[in-house]
Amino acid sequence: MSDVTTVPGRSLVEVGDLTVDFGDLRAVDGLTFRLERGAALALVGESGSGKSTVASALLGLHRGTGTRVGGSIDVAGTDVQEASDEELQRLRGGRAAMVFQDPLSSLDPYYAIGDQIAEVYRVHARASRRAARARAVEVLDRVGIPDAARRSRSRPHEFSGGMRQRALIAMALACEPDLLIADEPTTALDVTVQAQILDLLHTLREETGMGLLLVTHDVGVAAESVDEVLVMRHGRAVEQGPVAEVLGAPARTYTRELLGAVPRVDAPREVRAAETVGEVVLEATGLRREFGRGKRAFTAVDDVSLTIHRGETLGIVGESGSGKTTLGRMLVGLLEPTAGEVRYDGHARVDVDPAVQMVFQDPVSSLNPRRTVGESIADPLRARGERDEGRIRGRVRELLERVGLEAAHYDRYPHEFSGGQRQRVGIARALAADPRIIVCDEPVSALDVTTQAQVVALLGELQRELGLALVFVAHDLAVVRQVSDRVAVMRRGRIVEEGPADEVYDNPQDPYTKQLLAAVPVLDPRIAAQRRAARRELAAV
Amino acid sequence: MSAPGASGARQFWRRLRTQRAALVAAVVVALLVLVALAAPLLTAIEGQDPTTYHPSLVDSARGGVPIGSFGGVSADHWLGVEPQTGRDLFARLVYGARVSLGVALAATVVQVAIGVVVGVAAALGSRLVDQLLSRFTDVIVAMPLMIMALALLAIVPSSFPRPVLVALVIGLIGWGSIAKIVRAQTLTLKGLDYVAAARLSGWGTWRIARRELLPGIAAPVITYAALLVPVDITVEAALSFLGVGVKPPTPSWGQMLTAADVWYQAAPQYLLLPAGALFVTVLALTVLGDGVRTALDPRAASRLRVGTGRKREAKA
Amino acid sequence: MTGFLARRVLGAVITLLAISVIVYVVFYVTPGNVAQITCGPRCSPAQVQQVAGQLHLGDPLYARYWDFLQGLVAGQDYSTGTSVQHCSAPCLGLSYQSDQQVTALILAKLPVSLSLVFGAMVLWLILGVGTGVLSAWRRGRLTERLLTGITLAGVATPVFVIGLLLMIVVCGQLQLLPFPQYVAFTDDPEQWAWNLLLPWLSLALIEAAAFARLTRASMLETLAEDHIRTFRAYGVGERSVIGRHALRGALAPVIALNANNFGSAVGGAVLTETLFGLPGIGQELVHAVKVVDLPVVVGMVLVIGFFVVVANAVADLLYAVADRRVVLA
Amino acid sequence: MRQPSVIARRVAAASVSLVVAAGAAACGPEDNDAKGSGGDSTPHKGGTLTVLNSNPQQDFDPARLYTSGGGNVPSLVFRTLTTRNRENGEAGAKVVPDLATDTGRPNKDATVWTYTLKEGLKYEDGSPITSADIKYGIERSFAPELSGGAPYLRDWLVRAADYQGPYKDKGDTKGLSAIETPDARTIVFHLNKPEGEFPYLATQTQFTPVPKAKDTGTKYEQHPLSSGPYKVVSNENDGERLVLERNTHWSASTDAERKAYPDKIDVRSGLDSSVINQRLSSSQGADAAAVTTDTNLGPAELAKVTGDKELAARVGTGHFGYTDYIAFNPTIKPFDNAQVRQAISYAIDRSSVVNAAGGSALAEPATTFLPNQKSFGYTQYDHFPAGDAGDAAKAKELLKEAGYAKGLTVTLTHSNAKDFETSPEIATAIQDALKKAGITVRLQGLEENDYSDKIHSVKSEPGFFLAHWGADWPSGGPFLAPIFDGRQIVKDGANFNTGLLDDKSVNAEIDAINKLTDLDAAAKRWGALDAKIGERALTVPLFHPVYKRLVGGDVKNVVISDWTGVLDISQVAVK
Repeated sequence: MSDVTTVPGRSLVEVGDLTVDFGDLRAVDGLTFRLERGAALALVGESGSGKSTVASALLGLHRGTGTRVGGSIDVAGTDVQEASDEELQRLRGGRAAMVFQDPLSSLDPYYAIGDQIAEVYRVHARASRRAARARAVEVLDRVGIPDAARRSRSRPHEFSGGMRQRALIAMALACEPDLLIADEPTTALDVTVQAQILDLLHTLREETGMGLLLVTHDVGVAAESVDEVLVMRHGRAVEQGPVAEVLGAPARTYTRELLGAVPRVDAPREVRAAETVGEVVLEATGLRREFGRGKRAFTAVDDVSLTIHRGETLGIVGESGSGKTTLGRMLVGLLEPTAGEVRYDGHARVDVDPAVQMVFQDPVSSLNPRRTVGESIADPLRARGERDEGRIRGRVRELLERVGLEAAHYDRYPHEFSGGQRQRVGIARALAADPRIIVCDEPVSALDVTTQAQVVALLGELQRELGLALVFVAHDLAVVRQVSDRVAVMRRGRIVEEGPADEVYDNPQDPYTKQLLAAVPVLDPRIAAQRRAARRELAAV
Repeated sequence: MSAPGASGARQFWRRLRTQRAALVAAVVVALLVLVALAAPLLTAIEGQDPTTYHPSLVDSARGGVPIGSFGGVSADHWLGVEPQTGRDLFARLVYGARVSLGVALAATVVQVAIGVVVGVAAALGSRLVDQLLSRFTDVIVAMPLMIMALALLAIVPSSFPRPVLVALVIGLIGWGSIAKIVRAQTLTLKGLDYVAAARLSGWGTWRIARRELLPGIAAPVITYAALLVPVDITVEAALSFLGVGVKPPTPSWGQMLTAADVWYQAAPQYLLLPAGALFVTVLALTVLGDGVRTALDPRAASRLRVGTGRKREAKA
Repeated sequence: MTGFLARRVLGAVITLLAISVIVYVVFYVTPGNVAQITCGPRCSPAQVQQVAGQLHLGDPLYARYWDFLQGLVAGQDYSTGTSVQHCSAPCLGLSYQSDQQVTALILAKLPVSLSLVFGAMVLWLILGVGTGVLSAWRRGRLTERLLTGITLAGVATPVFVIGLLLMIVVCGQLQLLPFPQYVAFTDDPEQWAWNLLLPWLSLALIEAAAFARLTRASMLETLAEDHIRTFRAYGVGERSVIGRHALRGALAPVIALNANNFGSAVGGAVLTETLFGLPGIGQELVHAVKVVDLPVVVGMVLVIGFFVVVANAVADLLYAVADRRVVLA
Repeated sequence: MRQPSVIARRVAAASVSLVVAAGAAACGPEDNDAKGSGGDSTPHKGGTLTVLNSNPQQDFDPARLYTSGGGNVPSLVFRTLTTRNRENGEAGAKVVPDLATDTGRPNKDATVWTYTLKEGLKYEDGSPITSADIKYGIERSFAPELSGGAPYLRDWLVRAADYQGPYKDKGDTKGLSAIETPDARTIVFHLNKPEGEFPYLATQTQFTPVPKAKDTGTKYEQHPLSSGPYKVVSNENDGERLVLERNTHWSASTDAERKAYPDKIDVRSGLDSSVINQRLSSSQGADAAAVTTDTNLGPAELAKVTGDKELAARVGTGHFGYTDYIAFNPTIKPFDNAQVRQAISYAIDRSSVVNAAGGSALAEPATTFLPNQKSFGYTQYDHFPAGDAGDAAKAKELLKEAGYAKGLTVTLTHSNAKDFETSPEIATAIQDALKKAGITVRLQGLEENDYSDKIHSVKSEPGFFLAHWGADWPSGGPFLAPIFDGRQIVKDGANFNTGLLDDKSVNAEIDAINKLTDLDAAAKRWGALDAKIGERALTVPLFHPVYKRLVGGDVKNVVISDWTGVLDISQVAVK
């Protein structure tokens, strides 16, 4: 950490003793850092660490919102704290541009992408409408949008997620800024697309020499992209230094915990205590599901067959739109298959069955906000016909404790819990039905990495204890490897590869599986650089 | 996203309390309800009733304009008397509050009840049920409300209590939009994971609708209902204007307004009193409705801030 | 697109047929001896019988409805006493009271109602959306509270009070405008506008409030969206952010509400038409209801229903044009 | 008696039953003098007269109109055999010749009436008016397609009861055998009983000539062929806007009654009554030359006008033979008991009823059923004197005698139509007044159509309700006979004898008076008959409305007769 107040104008970004208060809440507390011209710094932290708040503060975006910002901020020679509104406007987009997390919602849905970029360009450069439009096409072409002139007339919804993020980056490039602030630029993207975007950022940085401030929760993403890293927690800096140092030999406990919790795609799963794979409990044959009618019909899941044995975990991995969630919902009976059947314990299943439960992705929407968690957990008991209040309460308390919560939490409401706790409640509810199979649909993707590890561990424990069969649906290859005995890789509604987890990961057969694995960011910056080079070669061929 | 119900009762009050305008409006509404309830008491204190004629207090030769200044204001008649009849205006105004508020509230209850049942049934029913109910809702929405009210009010025998009838008719023809809202909201909720979880628990549709969905649509319904009440008050007034509202001698504000609008020059207070009462009521109810919405929907809170003094919710 | 249109047309036809059935049933049970009203109060029982026979009032409900449908599809012949005339399809029948073709009656009244509603719509959009934008921009400040108060005053005052007061003050006391009296647009566009100004204003003042509130709410919602943050973060000025991006995003619900209100206002402007003596659909309809003139009521209600249905379809189209993400279904 | 337009109206004593009708002119001349002060009060030809009305001039077909004395606007286009005398006040209640040379020549027992047409009468197209056209005009009024007129022709003409008009019997060219046209200028009517008042009937528009060749049935109303000083130039939306211009083939020399000063008459309707009065009082632009034929000043406007001299000078006051009353159905308990009916008569508070009807300037308290005008044979009587505020003591006494010492609860039926004489306002005034006499009144407000059906049906007639009656012509005959003649009780249709009175002596007296062709003598006997019937307390007369109407600032020569009670358009000048 820097010990002196910085002289304005020398570095690209100089932040001294930054504090940000939202009312009573201090989001950023005494943060000091600097970013040199052409360098790249990552702010890494879990949710609530204040990293995005810092990014906004750099462009003075808190102005006029009632938020109090203290300390000094100097960006590309502009004193953000003291600057007039006009100066700030010149800074924003002109010398420092920002790329946001969700590229769909970050673009105006009503205007063509080229027009939006041109509009921004004209704010900063005296250019005619026509010239601005030409510039938009130029930068779109620069970020790798094919047929840029034509595509510049498209609206955001006509672009894919990756293209939209490229477009946002193009907007940032339009005025040739000195600094690019990227706030979780790849979080909403699939892993293969993420790799492409990160590569693009890297290339652009090499070519234009602009500085990059990357805000991310994903240590792997940081490892791939920056020179220096600043780990944040609760609004304070935990550790700061060159990326290889911090990630390779963390000095602080928190950093170590953080790194330890990150699942690794290259690490083989720990050997199980007992290989208790038993009889087939669920069998799906020729599952197919179509949505829509007529011309707009599309097949989400196409001819998928699976078997799940007692006590084993089947991982289903795939990118967005691969049909994995639809498959999961068909397995539990929430969706009718268009064709094929699901056999449970040897007989065809008609409707939902309490013995097949589900743990949902979104811990917010999976619990009724108006009912106490105890009541939600008690649902399967009551539905089964249990009337004895004492017994119900007793069982629910038992379950709460089993998933690592307190028995006294019975009467609390979901909003009083954190995301990880809510996911535990969801697990307890599934357990209340005495299930034999639990389908987990992205159970940890909304959670911070440390919480993620705890929930994954809990699921593993429960499986061993109760002999449950688990179906683990996720997009995160590393997590899936961590938990699964067998893995099925899905693409466009079909299973392209299936087999024991280590086999699939270490020796992928299908080209798609290979591509997926190659895109996963790794924690070692040197390996990351090699892999980037390899990807570039692959693309060049 | 979704609003807290029972769990958020405390939060609801806390959020409502922070809005000064809504609080003032709530106090005004409470006062109005109190006045309406206490109408017999208040008129007893004044020593008048809303139906007794006082021919001696109006100037028969001049069309029955009240004798005396400010429309015949006196110690006996606090707000003066009605032209032509000499009936006490204060008494008519407070009794009118009963009818106007009562009819509007009852009509709103009917609208909400039908709207919720139709909306939920359409959202949860089969494709056919949904099609039928949605089409029916379209039909109701496409019918001219006033015209159907005119026709319906003419059909029902006059022995049927009129205020109840007016409330029923307004309710029966005005539920279309609420049904649409409820249907949309139910469809949204239906897609939420906790409803799926309830299904997996083994509950049936009815139980899920009652336990999981109804509380979820309560917030938008309450909000919409709060804004419907003032609309229904003006509908009652409009029906009176067309001659099919509540019948004399029962006073209602709409009826008073209708009778009074020609008196704007000869006896201005006769028009200003019901107009003012209606204005204050509608204003208070609308502001309160906005406040309720803000308090029920925290997301709306950030965009629909009424007044100042609210802290912006922390967002990290 | 063709599919959308086909579905919409089919839906509209079903809706309108359902409306006509409801109207037939409701008016079948409405009290009032139609033949006696048509014939005159001093008509003898024999004369009333003759009139009833002429109007087919004795036929059962389904037969009368069937006749109505036939007229709609194939037209119908009728006698004036001295000659036989043809009412060509779609024939909505003849008024019991005036013996005029309902279609002719509608064609005569419709321009008045449409003039009133179209003009008022322009005004309420300007007033409502303008107020909404201003109060979203100036939220929390005095301007906003003032504007909120004014628009609420619009909601809280019945049209017959606003209209009458406007007329007294503007036409009676200040004598700025003549007392409104409908002049056809085709006769004299200038007089048409001057005469309709007050009715437009009265109707618009009532409706503007809803639009102001909606625009404001939806502007604030849009202003909280991510893409607004993007443009702010790129130094785009507040004027452009609000006027170009936030307003555009906020327009969709406004379009929907406008369609809804336009449709219902065609028939719902009864009070305004009555007050200003504009011979429009609403006024005629109220009259027809009172004299139980079933063919006129059915015809007019169908026209109003038609406008509601069309307005909603147009809104959906506009919606899709404004926001190409929307799929027409 | 034609029902009022059913459009809800806002001014308390809005226009009355007849299409043009209403009002009478006790103080007409005074008003004229007051207006003369500004300058030249002599009327001149020219200009455009605007008529601002609330009700459209619907059914502008002489067969369909129900008028008293030929109506106001219709009388500009339709000439009839006889017409009303266009003079102020009482003189205006007389019948005078119009197309005919005299008011009719009766045979000895007044069952045959002969008329001779003036010479040189022409339609707007220049073709001559013949007696056959008058016969045809009457015949077509019998067609069910053209219903709407008064019932007298059907009741009085021989063999007319089942006649269905000329459209039905296309083969039969003779038509109504009761009417003979021996030559083109003579027309003879054969009646089935003596009717001394036939000249009055001949003022109605059914006596307008209609040439058979020009008859277009129900479409005739679009452009009826004019025989009067004005012809129809345009008729928009079924009489909503009617523009009349001079008929050049009309000659003042054949028409002593119509002055026809303005060149053009523009009738606009569908206006709100308060707007009409506001416009007339502002009197700007074309409104300065405007009048109304159907909208009275309401009480609120009256309160304003009386304080303004300029406005007050522009108010015309008129009386039209009209009575608002309470009707009893003596077949329903407790109204079968005459003492109960009398008690209610005593208890009535006419001052509050009059106030509810608009105050003393708009309503005069009535104790007689006949209107208080000489032509009706008005004879003052007050059999159950209630004073101004009602005699509650006397009423209680009578109730006690009738066995209702502890009070009585009755239901008063009225129409829900706003601001009409049978309206809720009047009903509540009665409710309030009867309370003092220990009578609890429940109000039963019915929608207009329902009300009209119920009170005019022998089967469903309520026991105690509000009613009103107006004159078809200013005489006691059409005022008393439909209400009290036992032979006019209609069992299966619209019945107006609501008291269901069928008394031989009353019936005989009605027949006897009808034989008289001396109308003054007849009037006296109508008055006596009214006083006699009044003793039975079958009705409680409440008030006679007074009509006050504004005219624009440039309007001259306002003539208001006791026949119509409103200014006569044919006399008005705007230059």
